[in-house]
Amino acid sequence: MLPPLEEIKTTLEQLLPGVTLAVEGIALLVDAKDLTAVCRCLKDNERFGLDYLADLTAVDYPPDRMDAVYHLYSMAQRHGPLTLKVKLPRTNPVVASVTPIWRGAEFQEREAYDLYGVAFEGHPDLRRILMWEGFEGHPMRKDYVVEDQDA
Amino acid sequence: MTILGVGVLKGLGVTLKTFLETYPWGRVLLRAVGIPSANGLVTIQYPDERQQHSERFRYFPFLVYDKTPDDLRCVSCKICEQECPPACIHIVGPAKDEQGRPLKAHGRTYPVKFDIDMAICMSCRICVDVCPFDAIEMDNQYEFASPDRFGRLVFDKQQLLKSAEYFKQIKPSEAAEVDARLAAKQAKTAPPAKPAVPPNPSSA
Amino acid sequence: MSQTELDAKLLEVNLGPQHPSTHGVFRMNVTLDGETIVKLKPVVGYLHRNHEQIGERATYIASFPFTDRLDYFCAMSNNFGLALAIEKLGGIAVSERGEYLRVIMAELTRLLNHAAVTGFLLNDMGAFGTPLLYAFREREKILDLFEAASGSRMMCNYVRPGGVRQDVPPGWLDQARRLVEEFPRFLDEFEALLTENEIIRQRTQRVGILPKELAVNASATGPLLRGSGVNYDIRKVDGYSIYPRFSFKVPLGTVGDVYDRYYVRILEMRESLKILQQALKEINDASPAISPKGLALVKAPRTFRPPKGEAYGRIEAPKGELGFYLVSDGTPQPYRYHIRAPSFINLTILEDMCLGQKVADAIIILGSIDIVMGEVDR
Amino acid sequence: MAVDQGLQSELQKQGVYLTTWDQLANWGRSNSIWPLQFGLACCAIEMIATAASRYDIARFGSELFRASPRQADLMIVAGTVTKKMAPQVVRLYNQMAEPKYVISMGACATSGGPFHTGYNVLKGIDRYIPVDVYIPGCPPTPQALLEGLMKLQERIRSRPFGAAMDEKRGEYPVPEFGKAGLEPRYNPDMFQPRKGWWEEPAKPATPSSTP
Repeated sequence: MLPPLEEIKTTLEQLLPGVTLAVEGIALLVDAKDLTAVCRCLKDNERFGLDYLADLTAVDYPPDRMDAVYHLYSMAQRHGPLTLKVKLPRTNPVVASVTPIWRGAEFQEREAYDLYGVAFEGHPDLRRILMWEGFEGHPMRKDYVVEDQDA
Repeated sequence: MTILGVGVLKGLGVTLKTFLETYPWGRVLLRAVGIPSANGLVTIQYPDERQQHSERFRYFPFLVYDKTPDDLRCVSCKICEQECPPACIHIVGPAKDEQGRPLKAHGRTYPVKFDIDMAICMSCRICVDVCPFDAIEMDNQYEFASPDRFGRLVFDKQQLLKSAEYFKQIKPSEAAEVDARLAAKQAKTAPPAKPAVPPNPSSA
Repeated sequence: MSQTELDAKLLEVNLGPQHPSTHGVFRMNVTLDGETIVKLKPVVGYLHRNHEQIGERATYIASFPFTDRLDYFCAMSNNFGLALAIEKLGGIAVSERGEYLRVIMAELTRLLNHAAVTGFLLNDMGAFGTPLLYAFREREKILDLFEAASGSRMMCNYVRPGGVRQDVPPGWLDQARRLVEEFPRFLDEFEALLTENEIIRQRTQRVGILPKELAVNASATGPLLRGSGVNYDIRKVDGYSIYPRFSFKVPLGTVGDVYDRYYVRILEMRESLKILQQALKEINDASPAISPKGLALVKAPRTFRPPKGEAYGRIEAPKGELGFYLVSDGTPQPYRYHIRAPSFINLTILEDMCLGQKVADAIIILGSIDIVMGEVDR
Repeated sequence: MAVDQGLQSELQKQGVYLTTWDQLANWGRSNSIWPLQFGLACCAIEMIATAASRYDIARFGSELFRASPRQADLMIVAGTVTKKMAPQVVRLYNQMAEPKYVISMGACATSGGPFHTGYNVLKGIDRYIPVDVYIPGCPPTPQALLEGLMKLQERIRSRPFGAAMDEKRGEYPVPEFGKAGLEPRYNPDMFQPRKGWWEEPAKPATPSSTP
């Protein structure tokens, strides 16, 4: 079974010195700069073996916070979920892409970029996926004003 | 299995079986030969023969009135307008006289206007679930195709009103449930009034 | 020959968004070298109906009719997914009979979905119409059951947190038992025509092979994943609802090609029938169809104010893992309402499976992944 | 229309059947409308169920769903028309051969349906192409679709054949993608947005009557 959050945090801090982690509710808060290292370790290390990224999305907390949320499971050891959260500035949310680690993140990151404006560095093909190319703005943000079609 | 040889025969065999299945005599023949047959579905000849829908079949809502159309159960509390997921119910509040006091018909307030935009309604029955007065129920009429979008598809109060007998006729068990609930509510509110005031036959 | 001259020979073709084989408004931007596919970029978003925005502006219960329209073949299992997530978020108990009715509805949905998908797969292969008509005949019988129980053929809006909205009418369970007895005959008939059929074997075997590691890495789920041999079925892994009470096997493919995915779906239908038989035998008539708290929610949706927090509930929908990520801030509306759609994520590896194949094979590979655009675009 | 009934019934007694060229042509045309194979969303599945064996659209002569717009003369807009899909729908309509008809099947195609509050959903396809029959319902049952098809057949039979042939609907401008929606928001010379009385700003006086 997946060890409790506190234990995961301490184990990760031993394996990856200098990484800043925190526990928030049922999620593990990871700093943006060492997301790739943590994810790589979570995937490759047998103790976790989280080889399956179930869900990746963004949550908008105006006025200044934007979260990227990852739900990780392990298909080999059949345990999970581990919820990872990355706190980002709302004005210019940039985080490393996890597509090189889990190929399943490719479309989900494009959707988070399209609807929330979170830029994923290192993504092979970061384009809008749901809205058309000329669309401006990120419609799922809390402050997005829907166009009045009858005007 | 080779397509040209056995395959073709097996395929045609299935077609023959399906053909025989849809006819009673065919089913008897199949049972005689020992091939178990499920009851096939026969095409519904639509304009002449309509599908016998189940009792709970729901399409668009309608307002229930008890005896006469102005005795409708709706007290215009607007809970359905608030809870309707696609927001297609539009009510103009309880009728008021000049001084702003709510008018009453049959002891209940009533809405001035009650429109449902049938071109937006998603037949989800949440208005029926949340209505505390069992004033709105789901109809099973589905023939509303029309070339006129704004005129014919926005139902106003008159078009929505249907009698409780009609509701009993299309949904007997649901109507029985609703009547039991209303009778229970009636019984709960009625007794305190009776002993205090001797029943006055002339009161409506 | 310089790269540009080489490119000159490549032909760019747009399959969709209006195309008979794309299962809805899905577009594949295919670059062809003759008949073989060099590049394939899926383009989605033509049916993006902003589910998540509507979900964030409606109460938890008002989102249920919208989940019917997510994967519009499997309304009941979509409701089941959202109900599970809300129960996890708000801690709502589920009544015993409600659990059984949910499992019965979810497994009936799996039957009609896999039958319809096999029909569409044959349709893409060129057997235009006939297998689809057989599959839709069986689907009609199951839709009659859904209509009798929930009131609507396709958009059932039937499952609620705490159980199901209304108990099934009397005589419904016998009708369901009769269907479950007759369904294997349809399956045997279907298999007799298809499984050893030479044309199908040539067209689908060793076509669109998905290796095991790539399937796991690309978060594929459902028959697509199990077709490649990965034993991961959320009904067994999570053991949600009352699935641990039923004994059923999880069929796995070996090679991971289109034929394996087709055959995994046929076997999954047989396993679903086993679950249905057990559930229809064990269902008890004592407890109500919905727990008291659930009934209170049906009557007054705005009274449901879950504590601050978040929950990720997931089920094994016919197409894969359908997850709902709900973040609550104490108000009747969810603060964040995200749907993890299996079809959307299963499309990630469409290109990998189609590279080097013929165009006609790409259409079958798309058919074997089984996507529904309402769920892809949400 | 042109033949008075008395004469026709008299002659029928002697076994002479009179008809007009219009009736014959319209009888043929109305009973062989080929729809375009064009499904958008959930309504498309009900459309396929209508084409399947239980509700059998073939009894109305419309079982042949043509994949290419060149060979279709009826477009059943079955499902939600999003802003990203609207230009394609109008382009397909322009490519169809005259005389062409449109059935707007379901709440979404008629008015945006349950999703009309969204940022990516067009509030009804009649903003860009003329619609002959609206079928409400979400989704309309197969029999409601058949009733809509019958209504369309009546409209075809009611017009003289020559007039139908001359009435060229021509090209409709294809909307472009703008910053937040489509440019133009609707085709002004064929659609006027009509707000329901509940959408107008609340007037201090008593609310105006229904439009």
